Amino acid sequence: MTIHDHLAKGWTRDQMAARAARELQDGFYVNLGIGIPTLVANHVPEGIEVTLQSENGMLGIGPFPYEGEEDADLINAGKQTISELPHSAYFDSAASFAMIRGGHIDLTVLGAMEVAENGDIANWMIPGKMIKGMGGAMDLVAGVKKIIVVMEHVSKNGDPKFIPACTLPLTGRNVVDMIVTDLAVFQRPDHNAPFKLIELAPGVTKEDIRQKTTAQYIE
Amino acid sequence: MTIHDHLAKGWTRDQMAARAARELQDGFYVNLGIGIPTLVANHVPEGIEVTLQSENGMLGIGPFPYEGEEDADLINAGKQTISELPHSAYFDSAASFAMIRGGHIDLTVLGAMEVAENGDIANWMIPGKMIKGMGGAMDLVAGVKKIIVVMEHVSKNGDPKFIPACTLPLTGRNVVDMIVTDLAVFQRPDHNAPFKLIELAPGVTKEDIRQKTTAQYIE
Amino acid sequence: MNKLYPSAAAALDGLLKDGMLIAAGGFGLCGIPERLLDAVRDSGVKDLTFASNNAGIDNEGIGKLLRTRQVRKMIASYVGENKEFERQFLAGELEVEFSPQGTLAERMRAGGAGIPGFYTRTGVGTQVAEGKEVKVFDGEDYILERGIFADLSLVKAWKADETGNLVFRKTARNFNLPAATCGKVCVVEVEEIVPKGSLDPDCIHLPGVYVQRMIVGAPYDKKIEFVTTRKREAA
Amino acid sequence: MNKLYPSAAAALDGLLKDGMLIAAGGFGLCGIPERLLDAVRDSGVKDLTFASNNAGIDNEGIGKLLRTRQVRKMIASYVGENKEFERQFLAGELEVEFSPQGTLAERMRAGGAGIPGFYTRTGVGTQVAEGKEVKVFDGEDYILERGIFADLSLVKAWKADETGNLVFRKTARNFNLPAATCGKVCVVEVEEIVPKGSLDPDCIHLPGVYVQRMIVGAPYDKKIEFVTTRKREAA
Repeated sequence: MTIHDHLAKGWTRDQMAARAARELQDGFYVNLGIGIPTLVANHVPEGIEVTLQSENGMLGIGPFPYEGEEDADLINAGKQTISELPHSAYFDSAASFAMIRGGHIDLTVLGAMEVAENGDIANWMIPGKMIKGMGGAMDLVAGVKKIIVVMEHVSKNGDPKFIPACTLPLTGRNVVDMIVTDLAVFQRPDHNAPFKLIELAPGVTKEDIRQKTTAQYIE
Repeated sequence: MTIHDHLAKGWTRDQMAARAARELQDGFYVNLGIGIPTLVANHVPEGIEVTLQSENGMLGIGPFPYEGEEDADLINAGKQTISELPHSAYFDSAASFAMIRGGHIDLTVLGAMEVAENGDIANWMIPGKMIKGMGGAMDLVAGVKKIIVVMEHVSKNGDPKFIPACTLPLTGRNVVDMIVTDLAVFQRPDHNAPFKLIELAPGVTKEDIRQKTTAQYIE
Repeated sequence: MNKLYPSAAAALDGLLKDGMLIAAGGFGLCGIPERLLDAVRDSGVKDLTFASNNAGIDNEGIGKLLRTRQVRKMIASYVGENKEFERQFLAGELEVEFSPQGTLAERMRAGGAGIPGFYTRTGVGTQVAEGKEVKVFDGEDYILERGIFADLSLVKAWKADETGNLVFRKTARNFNLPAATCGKVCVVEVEEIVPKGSLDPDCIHLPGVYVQRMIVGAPYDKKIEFVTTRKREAA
Repeated sequence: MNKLYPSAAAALDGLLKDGMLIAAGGFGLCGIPERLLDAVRDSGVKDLTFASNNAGIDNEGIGKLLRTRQVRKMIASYVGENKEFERQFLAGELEVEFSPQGTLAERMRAGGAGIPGFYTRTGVGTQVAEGKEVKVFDGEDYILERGIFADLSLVKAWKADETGNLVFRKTARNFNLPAATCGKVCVVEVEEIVPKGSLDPDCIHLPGVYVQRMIVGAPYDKKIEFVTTRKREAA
């Protein structure tokens, strides 16, 4: 949690993750991206069981291992050590992405640098900066049934991130279903519909959102 | 063995299989078709180890099981009960044909109704008759590294089966590497070369072959 | 999330409709989802298309649904050993799309993997290529084959844990695995449900994410098409 | 047919040539064929293209071959955490083809399965689609991706029997399996060779047909990029 989280109105990183976690349903298979999305695992609502997938080849991710029990052969897609559950299953990368591309994963939560009002997402490169690669992000946004983006509402410079059209190279075209920011939640029922503002963080007004958003959305 | 085998000059079915078996090399992975090709397994030359693949999902086919030890879950592609070897491995049908299509099987031996001088093969349907389907034959001829056809030199009517161009619907185009008949062996070094008569069965003359073959070949 | 149903009929409840495309596992009679196929027959649903390597034999597997005229079309690689099939096919009552065995398996896998089309050398220059796009890669011809996206997958496995992780047995794995992946809903019959944690995570053939509903079909009286044996040598 | 070699150098003897395309397994530092990569470096072969999900880190895995300038091109999905890579890339000394992770894995599998091209939705409308054929299936755009046909596969497995049947361990399976299938020759390093018959035939991850040469690379001192742990609750 940053100082910013405490001073500003709106949701903390953990609260954003908790809000995204409210979209989980019992029996869901879920892939969580790196950063805030990872925190979603800590907020699974009671009575709901979800199975976490890691695109490097595992279903049923357990918690971080106890100290001394780290296993170099057991890591998540963020290359962190993890643990196994009784119902875990391992598979190879081609099988893992067959699962993702084939639409068998119910939900993914991931970060973004920009989301456009038509559902485009940019989160893998900034021209002029060192390009590290898209990893599995393009596969996830193209294949998973429901895509939730969790991001700060504006950039560090204060620029809106939910915008009319992405300025950065795309990760996926018309793929985002829901956006959870520190200030609000936007959602759309399908990929032909516009996004709708469905929720405001405590202390945030519709006017705040209007001022910090250049994308068109339904209020 | 039929009566025909005993009376005619040339090779018996078993001898044809034995001749095909001489093409086996140590370490080869081999797929054998139904009929005479199956007999090839009985003639693996001494000092040579081959591993048999069954396209329904097994590497390392063992012999038929002892009476009373048949297992309905353990069959070959001909749907016959078989047994397991210490190094057997099972896999699914998509994985099995990935192996075949990907060129990982060294050799297949299969029967044919017709082979053309350009290497075309027809062995799956006769127009006007009930079509049962090609099973895995098209995949095998398209994917395996070396294709040996074992067939009678002429049909039951006495018509040549190694002919200028197939009259029956094809199983594969330009795929056959070697033909073993009851009378002779033809081979070609690559798929751009013509077939060459390389061996005659005992008592068979080049003239016999000329009379019973309409395909062009190098003598 | 309970995936286990008390009966095949219960497991199929709400999933069947006339004209649907069903992908079924099995090779010959080996590993066919027999309890589920029986329940499909009993449901009376009709005009079915089956993507399945074979069509059963006369009174086994899909053969039973042929007898009751519930099948309109087969996508298969081999349909021999089936008199009723032959009769309906020759009478023009049954449509058949022949797909080479490996192409059929890959089409199911492709459907399950979100791949609508792939190129293969199998069938180039044959009837199988008719009407299909041909593309040249590195000087060689390949044909475009389409992924199969089924409405329902019917599958037979050996063991499952409560979360639907599946293990198959010997050559009964065959088309069951790719078929399981390509349906919108996958219903599985197993011989045994084992407790969570009793399957080796390194040895799950198909992870539970693919499985929506399960039944225990045991006891099974598994059929063999061709019993072939050898004699014991005298001791 | 002996597949076991006494050393990595021996196992690679006669297989390396300048400018070749090598498919390598591993994800980050998990399951990388480190002994074999070291031997490739020691051989001095150069102008290599690697198809590998990552490029190692600064002095691990493929990172070692970057340091010695033996790599001309990477086909990868993610190349972060690697300063030397960054330097060479920004200096234009190293060519990079970015392939989305799932596309890369599928391209290796496709190469191994004799599939020269397949269609995927991944990357549609992005830079990844540039220069690639777009085809519409059922009203949706897909791009054509090409199979990877490598000259050599370098793979790390857990156990092998003498015939080359392989078993991987936990998430170290990753790209090792598809990479193993797409090379003309596949060389594998394992932690242990076990006698024929000690692996469960229902639980072979990759059958021996794919493996031409093997070495035992043990003992391994496996590296972890990010150690993350939790505290034990007091009893």
